Amino acid sequence: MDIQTQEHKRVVVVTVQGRIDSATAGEFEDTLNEFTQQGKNNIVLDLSNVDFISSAGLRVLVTTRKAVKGAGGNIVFAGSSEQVLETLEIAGLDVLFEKYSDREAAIGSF
Amino acid sequence: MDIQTQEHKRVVVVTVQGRIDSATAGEFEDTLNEFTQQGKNNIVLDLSNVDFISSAGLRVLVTTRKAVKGAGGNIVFAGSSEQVLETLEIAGLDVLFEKYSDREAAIGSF
Amino acid sequence: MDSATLRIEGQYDQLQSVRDLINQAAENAGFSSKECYACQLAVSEAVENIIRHGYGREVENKIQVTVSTEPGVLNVELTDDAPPFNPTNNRKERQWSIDDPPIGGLGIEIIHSIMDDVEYSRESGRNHLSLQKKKRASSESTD
Amino acid sequence: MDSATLRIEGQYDQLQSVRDLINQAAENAGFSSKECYACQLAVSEAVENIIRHGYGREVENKIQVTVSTEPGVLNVELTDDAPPFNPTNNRKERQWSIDDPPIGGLGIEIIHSIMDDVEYSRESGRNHLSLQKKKRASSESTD
Ligand SMILES: Nc1ncnc2c1ncn2[C@@H]1O[C@H](COP(=O)(O)OP(=O)(O)O)[C@@H](O)[C@H]1O
Ligand SMILES: Nc1ncnc2c1ncn2[C@@H]1O[C@H](COP(=O)(O)OP(=O)(O)O)[C@@H](O)[C@H]1O
Repeated sequence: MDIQTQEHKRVVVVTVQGRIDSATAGEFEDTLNEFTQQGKNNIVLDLSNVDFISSAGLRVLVTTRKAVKGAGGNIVFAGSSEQVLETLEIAGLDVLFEKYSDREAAIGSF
Repeated sequence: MDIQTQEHKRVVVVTVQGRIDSATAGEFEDTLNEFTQQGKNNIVLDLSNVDFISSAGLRVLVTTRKAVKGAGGNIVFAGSSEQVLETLEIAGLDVLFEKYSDREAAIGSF
Repeated sequence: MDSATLRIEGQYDQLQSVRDLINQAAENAGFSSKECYACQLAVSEAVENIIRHGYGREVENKIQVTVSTEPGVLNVELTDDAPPFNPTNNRKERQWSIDDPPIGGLGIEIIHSIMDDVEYSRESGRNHLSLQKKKRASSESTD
Repeated sequence: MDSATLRIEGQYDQLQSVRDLINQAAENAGFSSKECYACQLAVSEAVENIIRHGYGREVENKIQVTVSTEPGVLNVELTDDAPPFNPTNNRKERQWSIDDPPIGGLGIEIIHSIMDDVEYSRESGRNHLSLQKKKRASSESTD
């Protein structure tokens, strides 16, 4: 798993490549926590190059969503792979995340 | 000249292709005015495919900048062609506009 | 019937080789790419659970993965030495709203929703989890 | 010395053919692409002014554009029948701040800052504007 982050004025963009499972979910969570702890609660996630995500990753998504929503922010998707969508759908959690076609639209949603 | 517009929550993106001179500056101005008259004063301009701009175009940029700044907004560039930069430089107006490397960064600047 | 067995250390860095094995087997069984992905997900969830909850931490405890296929059918058997745990018990119906989604407890539900058959047995001090999936007829045309 | 003449209607849709002519000539003169662009810009400004301010509106009034080149030098002469206007007069030094940038009056300044020589004459009821640019030695390596 590879994580890149980009901070805009009001929005942070987190781009993940590779696999999010129990081996990597911790690092994913740390990255997101760092932002939320700084009060950066508008998060765009670009998961278009994530080729596997298990519930360990979903857990991070759901807890982060709870944290940022509680702080008046949101976490939205800017493109996600078929695989990410499939896992979300199987888990019945796809309704939780607004999905935008690209990073531009996702950043613009805030 | 070809104009495309995209409205995000707080930011509008105006993408121009072709030439901005006295033949086309009016249409360019109309597009921008339509937004400012609706109180949409955060404007991202993508001029990366503009291959000519004369002072007729600069005039539109400067008047729009004045209008949006007066209303608490801004007009910034998301990528601009060599030619646009050259005209701005020759006119000594390049300092007026914040320039971002891409649309994402420009949208994120608001 | 084709079959293969993989023995891994109970460590997260082994997960991908398990998923690769499952993917290959599911392809051999003629599954669609969506079904192949789902099988990988279900088995990954089960193995991640064994490592996290069964062995409790990332120590060197073995997990055995046996896959066997016949056309349209994938069977996976997972065996571990951790304390007994039966994931077919204790499934609670969950009610949740978009404002209060579940934080945990997704793994077992994912396994059950993907697999057609989930069976557990405890034999000779080991957990045996058998997972079976059959190819959906309807998915042939969509993938 | 090469030269070419173009007669256009004083309408904005003719601007691009003027710029194409200038670009071609500037290339022939051995100008860098940056210099070629600047020449197009200067001449476009002058022609746009003739149409907008000279003829006052987009009517069918002719403008004649003559370009001539020799290595490293571009000469452009613009002729029109509009009322007299001398763009080398009345140039006011501008002081402006980033908070109050100029809205108009850019065209003539652009012409002067690009061209090395700008000369105006009124002959037989016509405006003649002569623009000359010489290739910069220093720009040869950068473009
Ligand atoms: N292999 C296992 N060994 C022991 N306990 C397990 C095992 N798998 C699951 N569990 C228990 O079942 C619970 C639910 O598991 P699961 O649905 O995967 O969600 P989560 O792992 O997010 O808690 C776990 O919290 C754990 O207490
Ligand atoms: N060809 C022309 N004929 C008549 N008046 C002109 C001509 N060119 C320029 N002018 C006058 O000079 C002024 C400054 O011109 P310019 O620097 O191009 O800026 P702008 O066109 O934005 O006003 C014009 O507003 C106009 O009054």
